[in-house]
Amino acid sequence: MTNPNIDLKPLSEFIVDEAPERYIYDMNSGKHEVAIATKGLQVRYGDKLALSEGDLSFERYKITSLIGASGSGKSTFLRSLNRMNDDVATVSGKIMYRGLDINSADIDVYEMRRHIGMVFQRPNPFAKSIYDNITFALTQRGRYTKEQLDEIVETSLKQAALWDQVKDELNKSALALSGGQAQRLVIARALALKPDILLLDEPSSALDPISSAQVEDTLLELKKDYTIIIVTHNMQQAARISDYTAFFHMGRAIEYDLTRKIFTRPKVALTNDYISGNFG
Amino acid sequence: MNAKLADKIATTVIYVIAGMVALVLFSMLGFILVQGLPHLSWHFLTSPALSFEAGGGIGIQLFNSFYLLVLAMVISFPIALGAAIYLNEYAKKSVWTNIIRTAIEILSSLPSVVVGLFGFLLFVVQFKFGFSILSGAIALSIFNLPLLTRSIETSLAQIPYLQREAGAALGLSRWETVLHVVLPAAVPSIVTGVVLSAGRVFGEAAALIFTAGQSAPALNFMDWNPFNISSPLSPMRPAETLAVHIWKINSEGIMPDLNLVSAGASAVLIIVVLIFNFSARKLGMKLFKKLTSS
Amino acid sequence: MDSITEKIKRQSESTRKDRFGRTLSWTALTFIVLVVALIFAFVLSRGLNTFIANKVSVTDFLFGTTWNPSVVNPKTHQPFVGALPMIMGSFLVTFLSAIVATPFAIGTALFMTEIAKKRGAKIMQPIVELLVGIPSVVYGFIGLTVIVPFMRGVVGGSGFGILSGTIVLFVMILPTVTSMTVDTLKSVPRHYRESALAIGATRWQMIYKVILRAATPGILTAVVFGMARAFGEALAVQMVIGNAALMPTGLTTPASTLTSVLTMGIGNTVMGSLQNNVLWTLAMILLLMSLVFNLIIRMIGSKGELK
Amino acid sequence: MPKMHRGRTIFAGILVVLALLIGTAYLTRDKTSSSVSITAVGSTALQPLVEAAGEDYARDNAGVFVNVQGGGTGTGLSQVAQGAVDLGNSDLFAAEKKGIKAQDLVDHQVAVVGITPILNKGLNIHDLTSKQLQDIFTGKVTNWKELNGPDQEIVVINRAAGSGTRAAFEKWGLDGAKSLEAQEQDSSGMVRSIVSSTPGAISYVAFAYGNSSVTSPAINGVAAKDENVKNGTYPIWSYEHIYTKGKPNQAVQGFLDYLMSHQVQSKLVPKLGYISIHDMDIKRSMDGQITANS
Repeated sequence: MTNPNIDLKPLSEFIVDEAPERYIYDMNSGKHEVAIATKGLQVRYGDKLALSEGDLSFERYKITSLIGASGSGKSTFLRSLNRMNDDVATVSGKIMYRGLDINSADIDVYEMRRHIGMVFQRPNPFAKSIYDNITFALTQRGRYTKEQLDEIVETSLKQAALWDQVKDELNKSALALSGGQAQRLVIARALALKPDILLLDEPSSALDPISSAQVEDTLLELKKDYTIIIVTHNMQQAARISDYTAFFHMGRAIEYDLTRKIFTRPKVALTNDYISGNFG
Repeated sequence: MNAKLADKIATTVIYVIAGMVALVLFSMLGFILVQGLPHLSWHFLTSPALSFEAGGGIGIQLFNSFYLLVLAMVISFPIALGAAIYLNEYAKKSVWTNIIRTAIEILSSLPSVVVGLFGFLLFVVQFKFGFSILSGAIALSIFNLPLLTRSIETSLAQIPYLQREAGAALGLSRWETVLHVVLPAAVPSIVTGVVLSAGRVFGEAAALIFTAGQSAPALNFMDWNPFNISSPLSPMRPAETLAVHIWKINSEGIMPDLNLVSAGASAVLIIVVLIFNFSARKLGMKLFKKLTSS
Repeated sequence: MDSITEKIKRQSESTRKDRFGRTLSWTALTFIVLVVALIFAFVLSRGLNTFIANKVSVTDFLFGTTWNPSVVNPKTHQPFVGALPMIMGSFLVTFLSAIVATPFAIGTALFMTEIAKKRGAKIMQPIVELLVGIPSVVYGFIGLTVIVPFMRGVVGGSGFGILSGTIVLFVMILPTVTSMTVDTLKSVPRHYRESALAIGATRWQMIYKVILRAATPGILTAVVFGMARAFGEALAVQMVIGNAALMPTGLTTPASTLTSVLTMGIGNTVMGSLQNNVLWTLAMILLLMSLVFNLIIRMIGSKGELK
Repeated sequence: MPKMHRGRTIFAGILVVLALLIGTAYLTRDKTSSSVSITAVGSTALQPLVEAAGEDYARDNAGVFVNVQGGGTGTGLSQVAQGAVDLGNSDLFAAEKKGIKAQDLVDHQVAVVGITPILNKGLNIHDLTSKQLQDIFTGKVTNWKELNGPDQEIVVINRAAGSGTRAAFEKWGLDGAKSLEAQEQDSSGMVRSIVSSTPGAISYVAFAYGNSSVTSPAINGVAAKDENVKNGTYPIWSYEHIYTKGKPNQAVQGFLDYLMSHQVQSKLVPKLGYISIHDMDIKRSMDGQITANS
């Protein structure tokens, strides 16, 4: 299952291109608490290199946006963070989380993903009731009383700002929800596991502006308790909600900085071009 | 105006073709039912067959057909399900998976008489199961496996990849996702596939002639202990099915009312397949509703 | 020590379950593969015996025109085992029935998907699916009671022959080919239709120039699939074709197919004798042909993907 | 209680109940019948007789179960020779069948079956000589007018190559000549209906299948009747054999004795259209030597 958005180019094309200058914000310089960081991360689909350079660190309880044109490697990068690419790609390099390299064979991928959750571009609720959508993953690996489950459902739906709309029809099929509601249910479903980090892959690109705004509000609300990394095509969105922004270009992270710096005074010319709409 | 004319002619032609096909198909069904229905009675459906006198029924054959069907499904469904899951969820695209798929499809287009003979030499003779329900059920399972595997795999493939991603993102293994998310969502179409393949199994004759045998000894319907040879449940007794019965009386029958029995049995066969088809649709839709909500 | 890092390093229940499930489903698949391999080995070992143990030459078998395994040819001191009459018979009924069935299947499928969607789904779809499930014994029964007397009345002779076989097979494969064609037509993207109609094409132009063209690989696959089914069909054809192992001279004279000779003869010959071995060789040819049909379907499929 | 575990408990419960049921079934199984099973396989022509006799025998002898299957003479002989079944039903002497080691097998002749040529009624021919029969089936004559019949092409319909009826007909009716390659049919019933509906058709069936829809011509002036077979004047007939491998065991011998008993030979055998072995005035060896029956 390759991501259709990724334009696959052979490695040679990247190398022929003269490596442009880069600027990567140094997390270690200040008093930042790093939630997750990558080192020498490279992703190949078959013999095609989709991500060649992406050493980034992400601060805890902050929102970081990943921006860039289609095929720039931002989605590939995001999906590699909780190893969703394992089945389709070869991922090399280190992903440091809580002092562990989670990109190694002795890590239990499934347990890791419970702490690094993910939400996708298209809402993908299970063909189950709203209630079961949220409790399903929990009951798979633990014993909960009915009361505990009820409470978790309520809290996570509230966190995702969906509780008021669905509290009377928790047993209804989740497939009947509108796109915006479904996406927030998916977020609630991820939150029910109480993850550390939440990865979002263009969570609002398939939604209308109102639903999109609701999702954004939800994310800002969640920042208190979660580290959020979000891929977005929408630069206003990135500017509105994120603390940090990383710009990807042709499989490389070109510039990574505080959001306000990126959007006001980018240090790399390419970033400027992209933000001002000159390409992409 | 030429294009318009062509459009009209083509539309008419398509209508005529569809009408003809519908006519052929309807008249075939009608023919079988008209021939056979008058002969159907409670007596015909429940009494044992008589080999050289008039007035025999198809009771035992009917029971045998259903019993064999159930056993064959019990054997083949879990295997087909497992194989379909592996092919659709775990197998990576490779030369080997291609070869396996081709092999399965070849098995499905193999004449069933070959499967029957294979079953005869291996189970009846080699394993000493004799002409028995057990041998027949295994042969039917072999006949059924490729069809069922294919149909289940198609059902699984119809469930969007997004659902599997969703499961994975929640820290569920592929197995858990398949078991609790993909399978329930695929159940309606799996059920439809199973019931349709049940229809095919029900009508299969060639694979059974040499395995379950062509005789239907009298059964004691008061004795449901599977360890007694005259019990209907005994897996070691020979069991002629309805389809085999039709084949047999058409080729070597000497009862005077042979044509009537054959027409009646054919009608019963068709009606059962009809019921399978309709219930497959109904059940599929009902299950879909039930599993997706509540 | 951090409890989360502990947990991540430990093997979780999900991993255990997944390993269990993977092994379980792998076992099931392996089982099927073993069965397939066993049947292949079984048919091949018996089928090749004709050439190895009985020393029949392959060309005599494939191109000989006299089939009479119990009689020894006084010239060659080999039995008459020319399988060409049956090979010809099988190919003739298969191709003829496919040629007849294809336009009907396409017409019906177009009716169901493009012309009268509602009626198609309500009436035709159930009938077509039902007919896929009708046992071949019943098809043979109808052929014997309706088609054979009809052919006898119209063209004379005994009524048994390739033509009767073709008609029975035509009815048998029609539902299969139709339902697969319907699937293909349905998978032609909507915007193809819309853009064709938007530029002012009539419905027929849209069907002919856009839909059928886009669906050609799929329709071909359906037809080849139907042919594979026709080739392997035994009981129904055997009941109407007349079963004379002679080179077909006309469409209304009795002929035979690989399957009909195989099913008729297998009980009357002794396991391990030449007469029995040649029948297994026929089964082997059936197996190889179904391999060929599958390869053709795959080739069409991969060509279609490239487009 | 979480859902998962409830499901698991129910599943385990069902398993336990099932195990208990099977256990009780095993303990309460019918132990009085030591359950001897006799399996007979082979000739489809002989199958109805053995089957009917087997059912009667099983009724009178509790615990004996006679399992009768068709499969054809070839299957019967090869299976009994391998020791896979107890009885091999055959239309032929084992030595006549290629590939069978006849010396291991013990022949039990249980009945005689007469074979008559059958003609389409429209031909209005009621008499044929052996010579004419031979000419027709070897293709020397192709039109009925050469035999003083109407101007009508001869349509020969054969039984399947290797079938017992065909072998007997060629041996005793055609004097050992092989019939020409022509249309073949597997079954007596079908042969008869084809002959009755096809102008100019000729074939042959066992006496039991001849009826008013076709003509049974006399051969050399001798009518195809039971008496003429018994007294040796009508030549086309064959023994129905049941073969055992070596000397049969007690149970099998019991059943064979029953088959030869007055009860079966005088009632069941004629009813099914065979001629009783006791009624034969003559004996015929495999190579045709006729002696008086003592």
